[in-house]
Amino acid sequence: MAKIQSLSEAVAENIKDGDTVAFEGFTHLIPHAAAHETLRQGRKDLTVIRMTPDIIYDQMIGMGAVKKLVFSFAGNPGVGLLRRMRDAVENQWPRALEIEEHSHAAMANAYEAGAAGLPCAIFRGYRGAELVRVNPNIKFVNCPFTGEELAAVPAHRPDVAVIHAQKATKKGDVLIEGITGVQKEAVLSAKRSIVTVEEIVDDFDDVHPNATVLPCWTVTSVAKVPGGSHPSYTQGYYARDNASYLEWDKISADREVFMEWMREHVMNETPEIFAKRVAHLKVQG
Amino acid sequence: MAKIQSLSEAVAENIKDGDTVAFEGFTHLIPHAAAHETLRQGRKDLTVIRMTPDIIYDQMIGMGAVKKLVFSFAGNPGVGLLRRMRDAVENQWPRALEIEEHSHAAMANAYEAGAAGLPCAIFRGYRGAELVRVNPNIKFVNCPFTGEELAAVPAHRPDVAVIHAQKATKKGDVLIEGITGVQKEAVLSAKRSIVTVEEIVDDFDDVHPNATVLPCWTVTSVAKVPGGSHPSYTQGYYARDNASYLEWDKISADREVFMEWMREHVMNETPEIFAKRVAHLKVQG
Amino acid sequence: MTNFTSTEMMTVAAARALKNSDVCFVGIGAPSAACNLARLTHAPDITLIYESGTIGTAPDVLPLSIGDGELCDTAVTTVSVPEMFRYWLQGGRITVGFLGGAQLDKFGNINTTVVGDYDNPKVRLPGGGGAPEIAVSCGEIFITMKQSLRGFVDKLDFITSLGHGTGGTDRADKGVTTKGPSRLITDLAIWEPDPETKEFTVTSLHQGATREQVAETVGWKAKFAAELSETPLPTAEELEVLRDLHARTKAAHSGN
Amino acid sequence: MTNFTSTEMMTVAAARALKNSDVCFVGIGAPSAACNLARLTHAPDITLIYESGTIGTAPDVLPLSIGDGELCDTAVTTVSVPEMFRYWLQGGRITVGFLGGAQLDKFGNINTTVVGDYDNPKVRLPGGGGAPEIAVSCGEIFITMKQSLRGFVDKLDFITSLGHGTGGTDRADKGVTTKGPSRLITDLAIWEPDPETKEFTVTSLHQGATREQVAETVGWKAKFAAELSETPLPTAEELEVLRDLHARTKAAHSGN
Repeated sequence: MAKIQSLSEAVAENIKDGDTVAFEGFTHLIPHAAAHETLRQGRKDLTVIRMTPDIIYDQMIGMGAVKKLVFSFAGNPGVGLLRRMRDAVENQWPRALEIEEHSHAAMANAYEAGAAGLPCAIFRGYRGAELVRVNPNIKFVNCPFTGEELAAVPAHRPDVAVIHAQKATKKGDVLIEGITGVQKEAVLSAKRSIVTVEEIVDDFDDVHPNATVLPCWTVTSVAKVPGGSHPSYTQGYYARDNASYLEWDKISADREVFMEWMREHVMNETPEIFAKRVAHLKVQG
Repeated sequence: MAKIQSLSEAVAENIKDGDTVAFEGFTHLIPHAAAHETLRQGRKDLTVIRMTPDIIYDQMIGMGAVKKLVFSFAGNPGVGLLRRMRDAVENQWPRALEIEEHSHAAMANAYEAGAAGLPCAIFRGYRGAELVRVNPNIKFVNCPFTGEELAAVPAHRPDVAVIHAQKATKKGDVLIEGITGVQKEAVLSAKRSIVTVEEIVDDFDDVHPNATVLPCWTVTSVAKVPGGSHPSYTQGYYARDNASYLEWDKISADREVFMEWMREHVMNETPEIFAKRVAHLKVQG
Repeated sequence: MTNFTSTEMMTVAAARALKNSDVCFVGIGAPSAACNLARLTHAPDITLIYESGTIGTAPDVLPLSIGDGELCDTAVTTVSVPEMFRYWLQGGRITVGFLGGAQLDKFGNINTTVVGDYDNPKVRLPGGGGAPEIAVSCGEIFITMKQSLRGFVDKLDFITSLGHGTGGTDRADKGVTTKGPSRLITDLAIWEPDPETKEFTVTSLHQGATREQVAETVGWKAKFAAELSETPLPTAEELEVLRDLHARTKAAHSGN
Repeated sequence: MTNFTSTEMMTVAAARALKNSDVCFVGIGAPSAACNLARLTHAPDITLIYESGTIGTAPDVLPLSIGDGELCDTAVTTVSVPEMFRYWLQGGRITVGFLGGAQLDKFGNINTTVVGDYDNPKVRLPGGGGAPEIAVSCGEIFITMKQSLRGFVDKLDFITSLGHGTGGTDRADKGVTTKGPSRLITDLAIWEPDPETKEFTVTSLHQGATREQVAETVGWKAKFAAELSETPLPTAEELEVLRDLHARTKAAHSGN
């Protein structure tokens, strides 16, 4: 049964040094506040999984919190490369970074298989693609009926999944609307989960019967953090802060500038700042 | 791009003798009108697929239209056995019936794999279950990472999927709400599809962004048949006609009574009758 | 104490075995009544899941089918059937699954497929439906069936779903890690598997039922626990809630 | 005829290659502009799909990312990302996929992974994302890239996604049944694979581009078709619609 608690408590109780953690979000609903809280609490040696690592993983890698990255597309969406990640891969700064690299299809299927309790995912993939050479976690099996060769990857089974969503009920049921990405699968594939939400409501009586809802007993921890996905967006609440994504390209270009920015905007801040950051981006209801 | 046409045209253009057809619906939204039209048009030697064959397949089997049944649970829901199907299996009346029998999990996974364009579905199933002995379409593969043995079944790839849904737009986009069963997967796994709907509307602008919608270019044919799932129900339109399910137990108990009932209520009727059949079952909006 | 039927005793005994934290895969009939009785008495937060895709339902009346509209209307969410079988059942999220069938053996294996030979059956039954995977994917299985020589047989005509197989470690030897049938609740008694042999053993007799009655209505030599309890009687509240539920159900379903 | 840039020519040429009945898997940048230009001109019913899960979108402005809110707001439906890759891409429903990358070879193989050695890269690029499966699951692939010696290379540092492999029947030999790269649209020309060798061959030159320019900006010996066309110029309508789209986009995205 989900605990409704502060983000600080949720991170302290659920994320341990050395854990495998999936902070998921597909452009929409990226859990920035939870990633920042994880950095403030000094977590280290994390293996982080994500289809589209962007600013938050650039920040976590740049701060030296990450031992290994499992991913399929590492970019600053609509802007360019991830400079802190490049620095770690190319120059081992601030530490060496192990990488396990997949395609989007493989990652999505691996979450799906994890949610489905399977040890692996089978899909038609990786034909003629060179990742097969460098990633030992890509294998092939034959369809026992047609003989067709199909790709296989291990299911994702993170220790913790961390996502941001629109709403939770007081019991801890969670509603995700719009571009839902792989967040439901990430939570269902994980041993524990933290969900930050814009608001907590009495019930979901007015919600569509087939909307994406995670029942309270599938979620470990719910924390209310308005604006918690900034500079990503939350459909129905606030728009994407495109300027911040552009700004990140400059901040992340220099180690000193990056460290100073992180000290000021992450390490010395609290989750409450996120509500202020989205004030000018509010969507008209 | 979906054609919007009469049910009679839709069946004539899409269902051929000898085809493999999935009339799907999971208690909710069972496409009775389309099955009756198929019988009226004299289709024969059909292979019919369905997780939960109930009255419509009992009718099709009893009328001799079915060569083979692929299924996982054949019962009159909440009432008892399917008497026409029993007569065919036990006494070959009116003809012998081939059966390919699966579990629900296998059937659901086989539709899912069909929709996903895969040749087979892999799942954790059939352990210690004797269907493995009598169904050669159940095989096993090993996970290439853990060695775990997993069940495999061929994907469903019907020639035609037939479903009933709440609404279509004038372009032919289809909306399914409530208990959606395997209907989306059935349509996406099939070469052609027929969807009967309660009403045709201008657009789905007021529909939830994550509602179950089949875009018009994934559907072959849309026919407006109000009441078309009776005595099954359509959420938001009319309730289940429980009395008809009870009555079927009596009608189907005797070959003569069955044949006479079919002549009167199916063979000599038109799809327009369905609107009248649900008049007393309407749901208050 | 009011009078009660053996079916009511069976339903009440099954309901009591459920905990507030359980997530149940519910079938139609006795399991549905037991699960909803538990929800309306000692287990208000119990999660009821029907294989039609409805998760966390709280129907006011018992459904006639596993896909009634009220299950969807009162559910926390309704998912597709492939998702139900992949994420929810196979995903290992169900703590208790209910099964019953035409034939049961002493190890909790069940037949709902055929009476007689598979290819030339005497009676073609509905088939397994969800049972083959419910039997192995749920944390544990409760079986509710009325005792009879026709149903409780020494050897099944067909093994639709696995219980404890041939007993002992056979279930685990087949690679199944879940507990399997942990409780058999009949109209006469409660049976539990012997820790070693996994054979169902009577652990509690319902009021009025005798060892002889129990032994005469099963097709194998019934075993009894050294210390045999008497099943606590249904309480007045349990009977009232159960009868109200059935009355509401009858009124609703004959209303059409 | 007004003036236009080579990027505009490239976008217009890509847009024209799309049919009203196409179902396109759209990437950000040039493909997004081309697909939406097609939708706003000759192909009003074209279906645009972004890998974030949005199906049948009709954005008023170009998205900055593949998951912008407007894509969802204007979509026929929005599905989960696993469903997008399973039912829609792998399901074979996409007629045209767009790809581009840091490096391209003459057979349409693409690198978006690393410059240099994989384990010790000179430049760590973003990686493949959807490309490895887009390349093999879509009916055909259009590639849009500006020509340069850095990008059009004789040998890729890494094969992120398959084009025609080593040419000839190599793609089919790998068990891939889709057409692969059928068109390469650059700022200078349109290239199509030779029917036999599958090597990209220039079939049409854009206005003002010369054979020499084309040959000097690729890292292999460029082949030219026997009959070389001149790409029809952008029409006034195409340019107006494209420029309006970019102007709306700029206004919307700087508005915050």
